[in-house]
Amino acid sequence: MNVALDARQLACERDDRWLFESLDLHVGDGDILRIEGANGSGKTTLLKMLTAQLSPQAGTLTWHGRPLARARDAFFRALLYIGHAPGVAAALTAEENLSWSAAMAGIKASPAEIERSLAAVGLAGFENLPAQQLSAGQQRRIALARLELMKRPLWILDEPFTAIDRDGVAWLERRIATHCEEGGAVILTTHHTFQANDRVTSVVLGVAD
Amino acid sequence: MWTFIHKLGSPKWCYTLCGRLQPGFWAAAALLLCVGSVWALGYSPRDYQMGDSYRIIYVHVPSAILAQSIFIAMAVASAVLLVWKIKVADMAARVMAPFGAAMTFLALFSGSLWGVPTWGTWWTWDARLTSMLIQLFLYLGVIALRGAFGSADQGAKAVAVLTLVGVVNIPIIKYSVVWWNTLHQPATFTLTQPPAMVASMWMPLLVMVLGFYCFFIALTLYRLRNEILRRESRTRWVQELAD
Amino acid sequence: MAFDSFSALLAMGGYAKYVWPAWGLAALLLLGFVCWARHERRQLFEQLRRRRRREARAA
Amino acid sequence: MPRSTTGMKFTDEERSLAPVAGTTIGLSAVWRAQVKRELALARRRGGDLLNPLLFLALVVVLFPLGISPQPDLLAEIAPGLLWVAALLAMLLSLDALFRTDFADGSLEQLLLSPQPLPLLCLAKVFVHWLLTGMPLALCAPLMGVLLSLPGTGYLTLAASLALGTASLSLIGAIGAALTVGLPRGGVLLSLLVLPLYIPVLIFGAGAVQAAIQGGGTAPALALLGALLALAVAAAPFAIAGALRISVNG
Repeated sequence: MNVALDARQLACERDDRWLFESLDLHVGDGDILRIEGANGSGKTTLLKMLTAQLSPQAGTLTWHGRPLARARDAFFRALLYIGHAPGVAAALTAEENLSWSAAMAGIKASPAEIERSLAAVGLAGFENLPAQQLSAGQQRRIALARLELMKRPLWILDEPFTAIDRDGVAWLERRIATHCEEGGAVILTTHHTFQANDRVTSVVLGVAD
Repeated sequence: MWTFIHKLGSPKWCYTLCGRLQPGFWAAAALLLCVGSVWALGYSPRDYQMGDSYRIIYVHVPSAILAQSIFIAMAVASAVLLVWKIKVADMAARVMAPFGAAMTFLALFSGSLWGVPTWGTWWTWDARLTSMLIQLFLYLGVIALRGAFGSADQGAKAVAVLTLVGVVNIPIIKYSVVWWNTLHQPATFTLTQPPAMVASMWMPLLVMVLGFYCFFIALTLYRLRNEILRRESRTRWVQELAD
Repeated sequence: MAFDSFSALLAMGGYAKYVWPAWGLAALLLLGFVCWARHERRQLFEQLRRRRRREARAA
Repeated sequence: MPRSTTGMKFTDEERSLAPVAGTTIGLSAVWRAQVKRELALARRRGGDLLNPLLFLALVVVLFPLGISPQPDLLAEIAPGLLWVAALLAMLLSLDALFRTDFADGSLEQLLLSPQPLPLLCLAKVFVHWLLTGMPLALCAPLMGVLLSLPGTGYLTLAASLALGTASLSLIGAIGAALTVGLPRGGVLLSLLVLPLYIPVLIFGAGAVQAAIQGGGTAPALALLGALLALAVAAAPFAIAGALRISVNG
């Protein structure tokens, strides 16, 4: 089993306001979990909890049965996160960005592997250009190239479909599907509707009071 | 001990406890401050060297002691917040900061007033006054940082980190300022160590120090209750309290 | 008693203009904090009551 | 994405999700990667590197103009003046330390990496010192000439600045990490950090003064070293904690 992230009776209070309460989640191999909700409903906060950045005020979060806060190291080694800001330094080239990402993940990536992953997201030939000379969509693709470069079972993606074109959306959708077929799992926030809807479970965060 | 800490973490329980402790501290503060003032101003003997100007120390010393104690108390509260994530600790730290800054200012003001008859100048770069001035800036930094954050929870944690960094630095700052002071002006005589005070002089001082402490505790309890109500205003028990 | 008369107490042996401002500021600060805290509390209850009324009307 | 790449075939081994043995790297490699990235970023920004030095030079020029060009008066205030100017130059360069990383999401990636965050922070601060503190330490003696600093002070000035600016970088980084999420953190940063800089200033300027007066510089330099040791041991954890607070709330 690659992925086993469980939440029981999760609750979140921010600035003396309850954003959500008694939330139960299970993410296992092959699952796609989609988090929906209006602005301010706590999507970002939930993602921060699921990435072990914030501890829940109530309820438990476990990774393979161990409390997430204690299993952080193992969890981070299984996690690939692409946030709202893609984490691509504008002054660095695509290649430099990816080799830094790989090092931070603790992976040795050869230039050939980086080139291959950039080619997979359609950035062949752009390896040595500073990211600031690329379009916003291309910068996001540099971030998405991490999905090819690193083999991580759990992907957590915050609005991954923004700023990329229709081909890119189709590619990413297929990539997510193959990732799940191979036994990975994906948690994402998006307004995008998937074509193959059967794998996707949705959590809708209501406006809690 | 553990259950006590966890009970303290419950705002409602803490609110009741503060309410119960409060009157005693107010009474003690009023009594000690009145007795101390009359004693210090009217009955303690005149200093043969400094004359009646020395009566400033009955304000200066308690405020200087409080200025330091309050920062340490804030640091303890900050550590409790960061380690046990107890919100009441942050509320206490928040409530203490303005009073701490005020006490630091009072210590500076009274010290500088004392400087005129003693050194003939409003300000001298005495080691004690200098480190007190730096401490005032630390207090103001803590208050300003809290004000800069829109989110109360985030601000609380940031302020806690700054307070802890500050409390580690205070002894270093003090030491460095003393070192600097001896480098530049060989020690004349320092502000708060008048040559061997007699009992009739230091007894009222002790009373004043205790009075200031009691006042600080009473005020903190009172304002902590306010802060709890403000932060918990959405809960039912607070709303029922309002009726 | 260290002073012979009340006016001698006020004169503070010639140091009145240093001693009294220091004590005055101390008294001012302590009383000021008490007033501030009381004002804070009254305003808070005012707010709570106002909210309570608003919610009662809404319900 | 181009059609040609989407059909790319990966072998089963490459598709395996379990971490493959032998491809993980050690902490020293992580350190090197972080330092390399910071150096590359600094190289691309280029001009920013000169700014603290220009600032130092300008401040130093202001003083003779503002006070008097008398050599003996300048010589007397030179140690403190050079130290204060260098300290302010460090302070000004701090606000940018985490700001772009925060904005582009790199900081979030750092927090979510399995590598120890204090080590990564230390690497960032190390590069900041290397590119700001070190050049200041090397250039300050040149500025000393303008202020007719006595000959015995130059070496101590450079040494005390090299030691002291490292502490300044570390302490300042805590403030920068606390204010990185605030829209106008710059002024606040100075208010938070300057009081904490005072011991470094006192010992640093004290060392230079002692050198000029012919006293022993060892005590002051040793104290600077002690401060640095304390800062290296404690500050990375405070920086890491502050960054977590700023990014996650």
